[in-house]
Amino acid sequence: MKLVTAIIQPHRVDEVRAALEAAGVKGVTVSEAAGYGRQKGHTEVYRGAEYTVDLVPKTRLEVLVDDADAASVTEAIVSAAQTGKIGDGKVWTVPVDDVARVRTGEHGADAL
Amino acid sequence: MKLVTAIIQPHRVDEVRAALEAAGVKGVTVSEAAGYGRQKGHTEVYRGAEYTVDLVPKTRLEVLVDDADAASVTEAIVSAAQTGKIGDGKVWTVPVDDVARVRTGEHGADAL
Amino acid sequence: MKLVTAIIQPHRVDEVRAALEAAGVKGVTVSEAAGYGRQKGHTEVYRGAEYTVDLVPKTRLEVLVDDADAASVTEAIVSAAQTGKIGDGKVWTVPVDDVARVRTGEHGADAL
Amino acid sequence: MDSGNIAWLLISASLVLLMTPGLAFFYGGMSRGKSVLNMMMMSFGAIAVGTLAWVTFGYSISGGGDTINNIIGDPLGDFGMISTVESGDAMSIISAGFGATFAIITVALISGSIADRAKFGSWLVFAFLWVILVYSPVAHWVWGTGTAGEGFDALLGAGGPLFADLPGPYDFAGGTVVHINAGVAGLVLALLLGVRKGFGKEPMRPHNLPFVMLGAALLWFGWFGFNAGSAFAADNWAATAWVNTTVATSLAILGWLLVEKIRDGKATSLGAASGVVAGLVAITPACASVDTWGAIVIGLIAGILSSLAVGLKYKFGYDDSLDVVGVHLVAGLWGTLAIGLVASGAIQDDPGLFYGGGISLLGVQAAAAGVTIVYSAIATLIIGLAIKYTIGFRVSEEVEVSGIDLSEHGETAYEEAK
Amino acid sequence: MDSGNIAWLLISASLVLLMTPGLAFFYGGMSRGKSVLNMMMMSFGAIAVGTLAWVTFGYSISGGGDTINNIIGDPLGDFGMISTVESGDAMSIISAGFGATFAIITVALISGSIADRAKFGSWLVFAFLWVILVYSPVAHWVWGTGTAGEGFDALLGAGGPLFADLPGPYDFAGGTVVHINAGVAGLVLALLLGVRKGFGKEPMRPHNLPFVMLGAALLWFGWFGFNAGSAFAADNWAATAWVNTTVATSLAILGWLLVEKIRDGKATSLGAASGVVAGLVAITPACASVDTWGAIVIGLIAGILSSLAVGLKYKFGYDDSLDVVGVHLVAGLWGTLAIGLVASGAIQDDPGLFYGGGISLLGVQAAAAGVTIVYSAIATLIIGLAIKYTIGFRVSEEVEVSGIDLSEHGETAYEEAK
Amino acid sequence: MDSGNIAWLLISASLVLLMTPGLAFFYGGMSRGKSVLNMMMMSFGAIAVGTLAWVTFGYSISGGGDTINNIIGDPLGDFGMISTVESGDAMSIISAGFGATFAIITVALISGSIADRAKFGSWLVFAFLWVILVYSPVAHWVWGTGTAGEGFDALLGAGGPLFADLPGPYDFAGGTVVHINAGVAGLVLALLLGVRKGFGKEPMRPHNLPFVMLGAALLWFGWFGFNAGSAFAADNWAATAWVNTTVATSLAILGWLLVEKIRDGKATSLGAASGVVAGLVAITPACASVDTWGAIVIGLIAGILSSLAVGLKYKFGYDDSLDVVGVHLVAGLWGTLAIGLVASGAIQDDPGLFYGGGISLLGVQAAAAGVTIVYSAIATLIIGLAIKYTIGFRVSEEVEVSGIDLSEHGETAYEEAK
Ligand SMILES: Nc1ncnc2c1ncn2[C@@H]1O[C@H](COP(=O)(O)OP(=O)(O)O)[C@@H](O)[C@H]1O
Ligand SMILES: Nc1ncnc2c1ncn2[C@@H]1O[C@H](COP(=O)(O)OP(=O)(O)O)[C@@H](O)[C@H]1O
Ligand SMILES: Nc1ncnc2c1ncn2[C@@H]1O[C@H](COP(=O)(O)OP(=O)(O)O)[C@@H](O)[C@H]1O
Repeated sequence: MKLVTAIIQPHRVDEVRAALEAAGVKGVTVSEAAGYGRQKGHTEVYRGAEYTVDLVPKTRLEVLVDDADAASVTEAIVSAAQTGKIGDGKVWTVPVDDVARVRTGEHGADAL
Repeated sequence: MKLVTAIIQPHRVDEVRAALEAAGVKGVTVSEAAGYGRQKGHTEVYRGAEYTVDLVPKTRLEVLVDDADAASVTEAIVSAAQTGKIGDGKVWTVPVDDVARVRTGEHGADAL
Repeated sequence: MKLVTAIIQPHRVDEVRAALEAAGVKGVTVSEAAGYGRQKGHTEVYRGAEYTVDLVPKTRLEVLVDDADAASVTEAIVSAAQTGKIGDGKVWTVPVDDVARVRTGEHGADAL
Repeated sequence: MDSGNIAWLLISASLVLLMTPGLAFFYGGMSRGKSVLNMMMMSFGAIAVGTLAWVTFGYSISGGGDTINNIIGDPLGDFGMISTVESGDAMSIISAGFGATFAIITVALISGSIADRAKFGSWLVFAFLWVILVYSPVAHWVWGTGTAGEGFDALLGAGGPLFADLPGPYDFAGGTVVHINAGVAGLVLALLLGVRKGFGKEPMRPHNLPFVMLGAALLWFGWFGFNAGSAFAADNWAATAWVNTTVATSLAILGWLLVEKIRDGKATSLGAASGVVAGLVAITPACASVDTWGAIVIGLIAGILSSLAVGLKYKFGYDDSLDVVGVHLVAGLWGTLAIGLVASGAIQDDPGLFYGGGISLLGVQAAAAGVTIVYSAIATLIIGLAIKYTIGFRVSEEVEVSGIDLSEHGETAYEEAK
Repeated sequence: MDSGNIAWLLISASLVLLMTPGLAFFYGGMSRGKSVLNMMMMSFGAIAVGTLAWVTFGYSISGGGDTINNIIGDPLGDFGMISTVESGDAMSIISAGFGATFAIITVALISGSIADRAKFGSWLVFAFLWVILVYSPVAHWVWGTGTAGEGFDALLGAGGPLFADLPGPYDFAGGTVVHINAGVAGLVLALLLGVRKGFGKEPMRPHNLPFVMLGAALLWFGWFGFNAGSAFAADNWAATAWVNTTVATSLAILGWLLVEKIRDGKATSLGAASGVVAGLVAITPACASVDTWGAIVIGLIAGILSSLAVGLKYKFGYDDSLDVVGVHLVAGLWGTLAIGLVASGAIQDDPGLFYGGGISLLGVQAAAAGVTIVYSAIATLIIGLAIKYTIGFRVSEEVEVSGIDLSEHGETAYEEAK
Repeated sequence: MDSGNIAWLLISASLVLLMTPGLAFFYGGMSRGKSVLNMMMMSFGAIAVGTLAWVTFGYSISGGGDTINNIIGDPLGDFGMISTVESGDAMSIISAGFGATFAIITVALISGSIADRAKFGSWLVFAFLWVILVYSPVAHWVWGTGTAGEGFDALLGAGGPLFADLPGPYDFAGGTVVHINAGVAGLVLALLLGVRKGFGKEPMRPHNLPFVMLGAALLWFGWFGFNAGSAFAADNWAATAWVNTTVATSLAILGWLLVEKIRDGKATSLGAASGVVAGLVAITPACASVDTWGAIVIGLIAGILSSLAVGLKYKFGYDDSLDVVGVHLVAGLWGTLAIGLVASGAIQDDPGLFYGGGISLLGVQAAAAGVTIVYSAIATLIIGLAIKYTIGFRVSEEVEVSGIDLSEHGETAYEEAK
């Protein structure tokens, strides 16, 4: 199995989720993140003192998939999350030894 | 070494932590997450306008363990987090090349 | 490629980020976490009722790097984050099968 | 000079000034976290430019001194309010201040209909002009000359058929001048600026409901000065207004929650806070015209009507973001008309339809509301169009998405974790 | 009619009405983030149904007009407060309104003992009944008839041995009627509903301490109307009450913080806010009976006593969630009894034990407190049981865990990040 | 006894007491999330110990009764305020209470300059001593004896060259006593405690801007009691003060936003809230000396001056964390001097330079400011040094980094997610 992790723009979450559902993915874990990268942050001014915010808010998605689906899930995310602007994010895949479903204790592909 | 990641119900964190301690695990990293899956979200109504919240709050635990302990730690988490209801979450294991302890610069099993 | 994940003290983020930039790393993903470990938490008292907070706030950094850079990036993080006090955190490396850049759809090292 | 009356006016004016920051929280809490500051700034900005507009021309226009054809007060009649301040007459001086607070809250109310998308500078210009060109004349017609009837007759041609020799219209604390006026202006601006990106699709839920409750509480507290202060004395009119304000507002909470419970299954805190405001609005014109039963009826029905009316915007597709129409226009109209139905005749002279009066009071109330609606709509539209086609009124879509707080004010509201 | 007195009553009534939203923040901030709205809604709901209960029957029962065997006012004596409102007497009218605000805050106080677990509808029913059946009769005994002594004597049989020919009891602004009464009712409800899941094990810490501070501040501000307004005139009694209120409250802060510093090593903001309320409660009955030294003693000891008393619930196992007992019952009792000790005799006639009076005043104060405790406990229990065994009073355990805001009101308080 | 005046003083005193919790939010919102409670506790602590200091010695020192060489009131002249309270004179009693609220807010203002780094216990000691040794004497010189001139002359030797036979100085509500005094003390403490770790490097942005707005709103509302209450009557002076307060504050908002818009490109909500306070400060001494035009000028320039002055600390390297100097000292000085320029002469006798008076009024105003600055600086320094070298004034660097809320109070402000 594989774990596909995506760092995307927060306002693309709904589109990506729809794409994943269309691709037959049944579950996703989502969390908040922030990123540095090519994308610029912004400046805030409080009583004349500048305050540079260079972390840009991002959303992290994690999807456990069968080995065979990793590539297609990655493509689904990339195309749904793409706006073409700098800061669209990354998607990466790592190998997973084992998955268990807490509710049932099932392991492997059954646990997805 | 292995990294065991668990997505569990937030109100089971204390039980899981106790189980990990019992299993001899010395450290855990915890973060907030939210999940889509079989579990349903809920609806909120604001001045008559419906607002569907389909992300369910979850807690993510990450535990670095020796290869030999991965399976037993997974079982410890599964049994401590289990309520038997849909939405109990997942536990997965990925291989780790190396671990370092920041304080000392130690590597490998010593760093745990 | 590798994914280097670091759990560090929140107040060392700026130093680590500077060290990563110096090491030529172009992007980082940051998120909030909390940890149990050797480091002690603290106690708060509300109307005489004690409330033990044993989760200590930490910051998680994730950096995707070429295989060759994993070790040097790890060292850069360790030395920048180190204060020598208990609770400085961990840095670990996991293998990555593939990386994609959302904006362009590029894969592999080009996507970093 | 009666020091007790002065004391009551001093504190009433202070209370009404507090209403606008109260509104900032009521509206701000309902906004999204990325636009709360802009929402609050529209209220604080309304205080700043509203005061300036009032002191310069507004007070003179609204006043009853020298008039232009009896239609409006001479705009330069007391420029700077200098002659009032130098008169040394405490009641005149504090009444001028009291008037400023009414002008301010009225224009601030409008901002709820254009949440998240108005340029801050354009809003300031709008608020300044609106106080002078819309609020002040209407205040003159209703309050500036003895009775509202005279004012409207002057507007429509003296001795005209509408109000002469008829009772009323009555508007004790501002059902027409404040709420119908602001409600109509809100509708016009919502239409002029257009819907927000995602309106009707994305949820845009309130980001901080305790702030909404805080705002409702401060509004209620301040509203005692608004309604009971409009007696311009610490007397039985003020006391009656106080009691009716409390009774109607309590019942409006129950009315709103009842609708929610029946329709959605749950009584919400947003509903309770909204009921507070709907009740306060509806009792405003009527607070010295009705007895306790009248207040109960007005409040209960205001809560029910407004809770149903806030859904209309989705049906008709105008983005009155925080329901200025559903709450202020609807409840303001209801309260104004209700006088024609349930005025007891005990305090003011003319009883309503159900209290043994004829239908004519209801007709007069409706006519007063109608005149206000027409004037407010036309004048607001002209000001709004002028701004739209000169300096522009609306921010870009990109700003809306990334958050107006950041782009218009260079700030984000919270950083609690650090 | 003295316009200065009317002005003071008008603003005092407004201030006391503001106390209940203040309480909503005081309690709401202490709740967990998943139940803050329900907590606040119990206060806002208390305003809505409390007003209705007061206007219909409560005012008549508490009043001193036609009575039933001198024991309570005729519940239909002034149904709808119509004859009061139509009297045209400003002081009577605003006093009726002032009375409503006392009924409201008293019942709202009780909600703190049943945080996170009461059905909202059941709470509304409870609040409505409690105002009529518990608050209003007790208010009648203490304030409805000339002096509290007469009222209690009527209750216990005229000319009875307890109060006839003795001084007092004194309760200027509501130590018995409001705080002991609410404190006892809170204890009864806490026992009736049972402990929350996790009580004594999970921490349940306050989710927003600045809100607690805000609530304490609004309570204090409003309490000036409560205490000094109870003079029903802008006179030296009111001025003395104002000063004593400020002094006692300041000292109670110091008292509470002192205990914390010694016992826990740290003086907390929750302690300061709690000290504010403990001090205000304790000085309430005594604010026109003592001089500055008396206020200092009452405040300091109130802070110390209440800071110790809030721990009792863990010892005895009742889940008085936000310490209605530890703060209102304990400090209310202390203040009521303290009159018997440190009343100066300068403003009211009877000095306390340490000011040259005998022990009898203390005895009378204790007796008044005792009667209130017994009546409140029994009557509250009956109402509570009736609700429990008909419509039910408590939500399910699942609702408690997932959060009462969501299940009872369909809302969550915050979404600041969006 | 005029009940209207008493009513106005009762409510004014209540309003001014509310200012200090308002300040807690104004300052607390500007703090970081890890030190908001400590910031708020400095205000609440100021209320507690400020009241005690006032009741014991402060009131007597500031009063005009028995004096020590005419320089200060006899510290034991009315120890415990007992003889005032027992006088039964409503105006005297509530004036003593009104005075307490001024002492409290003045010392609380200082806390803004030492955010995030003062030991709480040391702060309490400082506040207690400062009220007695700094606030109360200065209050005596300016207000304790008929006119400020007499007071200063007594201080500098009776019949001295500075104030005898000259007009003024005028300080209606506390430009010198409150704002210059607190501003100077803030500067001294900021220098004494030193800069925070990360000052000028780390951003330390406000953690909750709506709280800052809330604080500004409560301050403004309370300030009506402060300024208009300083008339000690509900009269034309009070009414004029009310109007001028509103006008100047509105203009100061515009002034501050204008500077921001020009300099930074964006008008911020923090700027609007800061403008509110700058305007209120500047009009404080002058609120009964100027007409509307004067109020406009004073307000506008106050907003501009203070918005520029808050940057000075980065230039000169003192960590006046929340800008007590930039706002209170600068705007307080400006308002005090402005009387010499734009006093109209209509209400008070002496017109300013631009209203046909000579330069002498300006000179006298400057001299009064000067005396206050010198005395406040020296006396504050002595108290500060005494604390620093006995019990210590500053927390450790580790505490600063981990957050002073946790280490000094054992609490964290928020846990909204649970
Ligand atoms: N080497 C990296 N390792 C981990 N995360 C990265 C890396 N580079 C970029 N990111 C994440 O991807 C986000 C977008 O990257 P950025 O360079 O700004 O734009 P783009 O990917 O479109 O070129 C960053 O905000 C960060 O969260
Ligand atoms: N394929 C997946 N990849 C990543 N996380 C998943 C996946 N499926 C489920 N999850 C996570 O596990 C949680 C529980 O899953 P759900 O399907 O609701 O219940 P259950 O695991 O009990 O069948 C989800 O909320 C989500 O966080
Ligand atoms: N086995 C582990 N797995 C995952 N995270 C860990 C583990 N051990 C420690 N951590 C993380 O590292 C942080 C620091 O660990 P700790 O034991 O307190 O100090 P140190 O690493 O300096 O010995 C913890 O708060 C936790 O977030």
